[in-house]
Amino acid sequence: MVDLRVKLGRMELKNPVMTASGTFGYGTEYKDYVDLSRIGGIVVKGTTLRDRQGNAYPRMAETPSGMLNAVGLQNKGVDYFIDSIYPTIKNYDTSIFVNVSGSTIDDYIITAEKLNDLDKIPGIELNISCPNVKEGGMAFGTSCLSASQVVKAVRSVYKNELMVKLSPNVTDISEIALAVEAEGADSISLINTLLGMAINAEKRKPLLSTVTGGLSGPAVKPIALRMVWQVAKAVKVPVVGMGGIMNATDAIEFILAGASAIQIGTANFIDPSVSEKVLVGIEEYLIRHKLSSVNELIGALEL
Amino acid sequence: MVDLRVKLGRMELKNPVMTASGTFGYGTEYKDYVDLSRIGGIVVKGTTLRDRQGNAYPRMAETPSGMLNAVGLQNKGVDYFIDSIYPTIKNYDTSIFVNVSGSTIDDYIITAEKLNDLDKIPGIELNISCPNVKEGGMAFGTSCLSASQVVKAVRSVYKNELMVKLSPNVTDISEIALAVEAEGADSISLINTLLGMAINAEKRKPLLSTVTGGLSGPAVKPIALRMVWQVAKAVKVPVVGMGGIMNATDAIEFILAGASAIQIGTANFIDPSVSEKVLVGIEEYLIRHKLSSVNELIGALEL
Amino acid sequence: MEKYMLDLVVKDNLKLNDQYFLLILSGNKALPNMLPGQFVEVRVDNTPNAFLRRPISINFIDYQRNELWLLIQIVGEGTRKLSEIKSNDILNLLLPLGNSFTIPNRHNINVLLVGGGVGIAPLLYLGYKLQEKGVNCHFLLGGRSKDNLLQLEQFSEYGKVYTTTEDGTHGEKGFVTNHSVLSTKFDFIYTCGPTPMMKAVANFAKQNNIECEVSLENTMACGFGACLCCVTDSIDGHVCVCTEGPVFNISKLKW
Amino acid sequence: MEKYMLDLVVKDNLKLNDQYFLLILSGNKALPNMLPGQFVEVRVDNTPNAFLRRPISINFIDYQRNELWLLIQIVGEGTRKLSEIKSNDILNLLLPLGNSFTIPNRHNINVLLVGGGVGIAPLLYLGYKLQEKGVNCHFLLGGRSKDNLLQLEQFSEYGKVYTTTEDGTHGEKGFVTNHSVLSTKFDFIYTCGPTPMMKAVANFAKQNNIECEVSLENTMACGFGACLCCVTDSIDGHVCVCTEGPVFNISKLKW
Ligand SMILES: Cc1cc2nc3c(=O)[nH]c(=O)nc-3n(C[C@H](O)[C@H](O)[C@H](O)COP(=O)(O)OP(=O)(O)OC[C@H]3O[C@@H](n4cnc5c(N)ncnc54)[C@H](O)[C@@H]3O)c2cc1C
Ligand SMILES: Cc1cc2nc3c(=O)[nH]c(=O)nc-3n(C[C@H](O)[C@H](O)[C@H](O)COP(=O)(O)OP(=O)(O)OC[C@H]3O[C@@H](n4cnc5c(N)ncnc54)[C@H](O)[C@@H]3O)c2cc1C
Ligand SMILES: Cc1cc2nc3c(=O)[nH]c(=O)nc-3n(C[C@H](O)[C@H](O)[C@H](O)COP(=O)(O)O)c2cc1C
Ligand SMILES: Cc1cc2nc3c(=O)[nH]c(=O)nc-3n(C[C@H](O)[C@H](O)[C@H](O)COP(=O)(O)O)c2cc1C
Ligand code: FES
Ligand code: FES
Repeated sequence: MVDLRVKLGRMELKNPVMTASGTFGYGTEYKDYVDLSRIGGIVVKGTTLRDRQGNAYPRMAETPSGMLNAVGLQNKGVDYFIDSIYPTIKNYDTSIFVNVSGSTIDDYIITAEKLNDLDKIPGIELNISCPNVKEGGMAFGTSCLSASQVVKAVRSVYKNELMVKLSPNVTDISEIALAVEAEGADSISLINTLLGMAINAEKRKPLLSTVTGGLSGPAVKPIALRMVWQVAKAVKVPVVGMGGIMNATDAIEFILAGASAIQIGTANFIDPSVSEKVLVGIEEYLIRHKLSSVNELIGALEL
Repeated sequence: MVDLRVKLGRMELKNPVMTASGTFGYGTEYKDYVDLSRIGGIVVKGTTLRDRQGNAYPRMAETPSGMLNAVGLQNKGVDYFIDSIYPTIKNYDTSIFVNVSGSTIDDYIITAEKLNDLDKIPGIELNISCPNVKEGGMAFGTSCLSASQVVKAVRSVYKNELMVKLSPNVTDISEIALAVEAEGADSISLINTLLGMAINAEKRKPLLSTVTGGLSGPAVKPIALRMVWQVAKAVKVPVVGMGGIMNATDAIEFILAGASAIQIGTANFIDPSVSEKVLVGIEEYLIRHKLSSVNELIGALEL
Repeated sequence: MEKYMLDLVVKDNLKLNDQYFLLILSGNKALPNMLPGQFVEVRVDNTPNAFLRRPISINFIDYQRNELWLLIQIVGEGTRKLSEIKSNDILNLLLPLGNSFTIPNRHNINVLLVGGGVGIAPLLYLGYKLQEKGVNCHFLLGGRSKDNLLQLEQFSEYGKVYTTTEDGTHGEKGFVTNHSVLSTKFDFIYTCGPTPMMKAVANFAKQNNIECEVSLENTMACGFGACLCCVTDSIDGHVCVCTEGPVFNISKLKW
Repeated sequence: MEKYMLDLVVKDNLKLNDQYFLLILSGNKALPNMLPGQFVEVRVDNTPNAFLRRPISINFIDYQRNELWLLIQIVGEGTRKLSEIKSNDILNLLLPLGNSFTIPNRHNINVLLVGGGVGIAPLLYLGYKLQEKGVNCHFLLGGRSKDNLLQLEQFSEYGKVYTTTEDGTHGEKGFVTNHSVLSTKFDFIYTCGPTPMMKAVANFAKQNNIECEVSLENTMACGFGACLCCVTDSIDGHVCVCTEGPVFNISKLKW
């Protein structure tokens, strides 16, 4: 048997396959398609202090090997999550992370604080990289200063695993990674979506109500892989890689580039059972390559 | 008949369809496949002061809806271009631009100066965005200060059309665009390739000798389109858009987003006659939409 | 209802005309229970130009033959690829998705089913289910020209069929909302088709105080509530068309 | 030589075994002149996993039947898709690309053509052209097992055929470089196959002072000199395999 457990800052995942925020609902949406207890970790939907309606329709456009979304963090707020959703999902046999977003630093602090005492939430993923909101979001993740400030503030109140999710829309991602590591991030996840745009040429109109949106899917994989590689070289904390993972081979590429765990996003829409298949594929790879633990693969790229 | 002519800073192109540097050789490579005189403009291969061997093989990796390259500006230097190549191409009935790159500001200055007096070279495209060289290249294009410096220096010696080609690997591309406009760029072209990476999971090795390379092709189109839109809103000089254009519809999207002309890169490899097809498609679109000039489409996106 | 990801076999691909085709799918096992108004998400293989699945309404289910019918209009790459599919090919589907039309629990009432273009797709199975319940169906089907009127024979098995075409090549000339049958008294209206048509029908229903359900076709990335891309603005705020819909009582919409 | 982008018709797709197939292509017009060692760039349609064209050697040209043959090994998505192509399908090709093998202008000399795996592909047409010139061809073909030895009958029409297999299922057991025929005196060696094999053959040629040409298979983005992705390190620095090659005299390489 191969050992699939990986260390993630203060905690351990039973395997490196996670699902990405905003693409896996609260897990519940997938329970007919996949055995949730097989998944290493689930990052639930972006959660904010207060209820958000998100952006106007249309929020989605298909692009070559990818898609744009402009959901804009639609959610019912952290209190609703705690009162009405948490009780229904807390017994899933997997690690559940809450993806936290805010328009101000105070938003982040209060939201994180409220999640502190949920037994079955071992950590939060701090989203300083959402490209689809007018205030906050990505703005925090595109300068070292603001990234440091928000991480520092949240770290001072949040005591469990603090994963910080970076934006790829920056000149130098290692710089931001180092800044958030210095302020106490336990792990770093990347990439969030790349800011993109799509146009209907016949109608001469943007395809998204917000004009621009976030690009995800295989199209972004080469960029994501490069950034994961750069960040993993730069920081000491574990890195969680994502961006365009469609199958086990893609996942292994991210692990080789230095990711301790991976997240699957858009691929879930096309094959809602993909996370289990990726897990099986990683196991098979380890056996075929005569490795006893997935840890032997982390950062094992030969240069 | 529709009017396809577009203004580009100090000059005019007979139509907005150009071919992108590094993907169209010196035009000659394509003459069996396409009527070069139909093309609005050809940007020849990245040219440097001295002969460059480029990077080691392998230099290419296929990716979802795109490719990575790590050519590294292989070329025989500007003198060889002037003495041996220019005479063979100068009578092509199209506007020929030389893409100029350098490791130091002096390299750029000297190279540009040497090109000043070539009658049939109406302009240069200043490449401050090549991700595949160790020194210079993209480094110049990722900060406002260095971008300004190199444009200012070249502007002081180069008297014809100065097109500056921006790197997409930045946090805020409008900022860089404004900086180079302020220093006298006549037009701005974008995007160059996005820094990416590919791995052979079975062999646990990078697919490129340089580990990272430049991503191009349809995968990057949404990002390119967004950046062209942002830059066109920010600057007054004409913008030349590119990134993943495969057909006339793609080209029209860039023009709607604000590009006065477009460049076709990677698509030439798959269909070496694509530039002519794009031109025909634009003409057909104009006729179908009852427009008499392509200028009516530039930036005509309805928000 | 439990959702499945199934590989179904193409029993037949019937070309109805240049624009429309009907896929008859079947499986080794009995098809799961599906309701009128629900839809499936089809994976489109063998093309670089259809990354996401395509949502398609359940046109009909023949439980005896274990057949699922999809009526599809070619509008782009994905539907074009599907139109080329051959007998014995395999199609991967997520199903059944979404809510469903309400089947009234009174019988012998008069209901109107208004379909435009390929929007007629979900109305066939709905008509079958309504007739089964003893409801009197009146199908009002509209299209640009007679080529856009489909499955008229099948519809006529479940009720009376009225048609309109914009060019007058079949039925009354004009739009569905001008058809003379609208002077009849109806107890319930169902509609699916282009948004302007559905809005006009909804308007008619409101003015005449008739309960009315519409089926929306918002673009979707997942089809099962995970991406939040398919929202419509309802009186309860943004709600997902793929889970809270595609069928909405017009009283819930901000139309 | 003028280059073309052509739509050719698939006359036949012959499955040779699980790994190999032979495409027989033809066109409405007479095929242009092509030389042995040249290659084509095939566009692979109907898959999201083959963005670029695939370079494939010219296996044979039958000008009388106006046929172009491509011998292909399935190694990934692109070649798998091509293996599924059917008679009467259309394939888009760029051709003819690259330089070619040197045909010696002395006849009655002994030449050796060493092929490994699918690397035998360009040697068939080369053998035909050499025999036409009155050159004595000796084909030394190697593979892992007899399944990797292809077109032996065709080769035997143009010269003597020798084989090796690593598992001894055909010909001499071992590698081509250990075959007994190498004790013969040859005036020229041509080789195409896996790089380690070609390097061993090149080494043998050097040691025995025999002129030798190898055909390289570097990965390519364009195939016609535009992208500079396919370079090999030669005594003249980086040169493009697609234009200065694929055939190189070993004296030009830094092997
Ligand atoms: C719940 C639901 C049920 C549906 N049922 C059916 C059905 O039974 N039969 C059928 O033929 N179609 C149905 N559709 C529409 C169908 O999903 C689209 O036509 C299809 O996805 C288009 O794919 P394509 O690749 O061919 O076109 P694309 O290339 O994706 O698009 C072509 C053009 O059609 C437009 N378009 C694409 N999807 C939609 C949409 N959902 N609404 C409006 N415009 C769109 C695009 O903007 C574009 O202009 C349904 C849609 C939904 C959401
Ligand atoms: C000039 C030239 C002539 C060729 N002639 C033939 C021929 O006649 N018949 C034939 O079957 N093949 C030939 N090849 C090789 C052929 O081009 C590749 O096998 C093909 O492109 C692989 O495509 P794919 O999508 O099936 O595999 P991919 O999915 O692209 O790759 C599958 C695996 O094969 C490896 N691979 C792909 N291309 C190459 C390559 N060029 N060299 C080494 N490894 C590679 C990849 O790294 C990967 O591990 C030739 C190549 C060149 C450059
Ligand atoms: C529809 C959609 C909604 C998303 N919502 C969120 C979100 O709420 N919070 C977040 O951090 N990332 C969000 N993301 C980004 C994904 O978590 C992930 O970072 C990105 O999609 C790249 O991975 P992928 O290519 O595997 O999808 C969203 C992505 C999509 C496609
Ligand atoms: C093989 C290759 C070589 C390139 N070389 C250069 C170059 O020398 N100078 C330059 O400015 N851009 C170079 N580029 C970038 C292209 O000009 C273009 O900016 C980019 O590929 C995006 O356009 P596309 O998606 O249409 O290819 C190169 C791109 C490719 C694929
Ligand atoms: S389509 Fe994804 S939530 Fe409705
Ligand atoms: S493959 Fe493009 S130059 Fe050789």
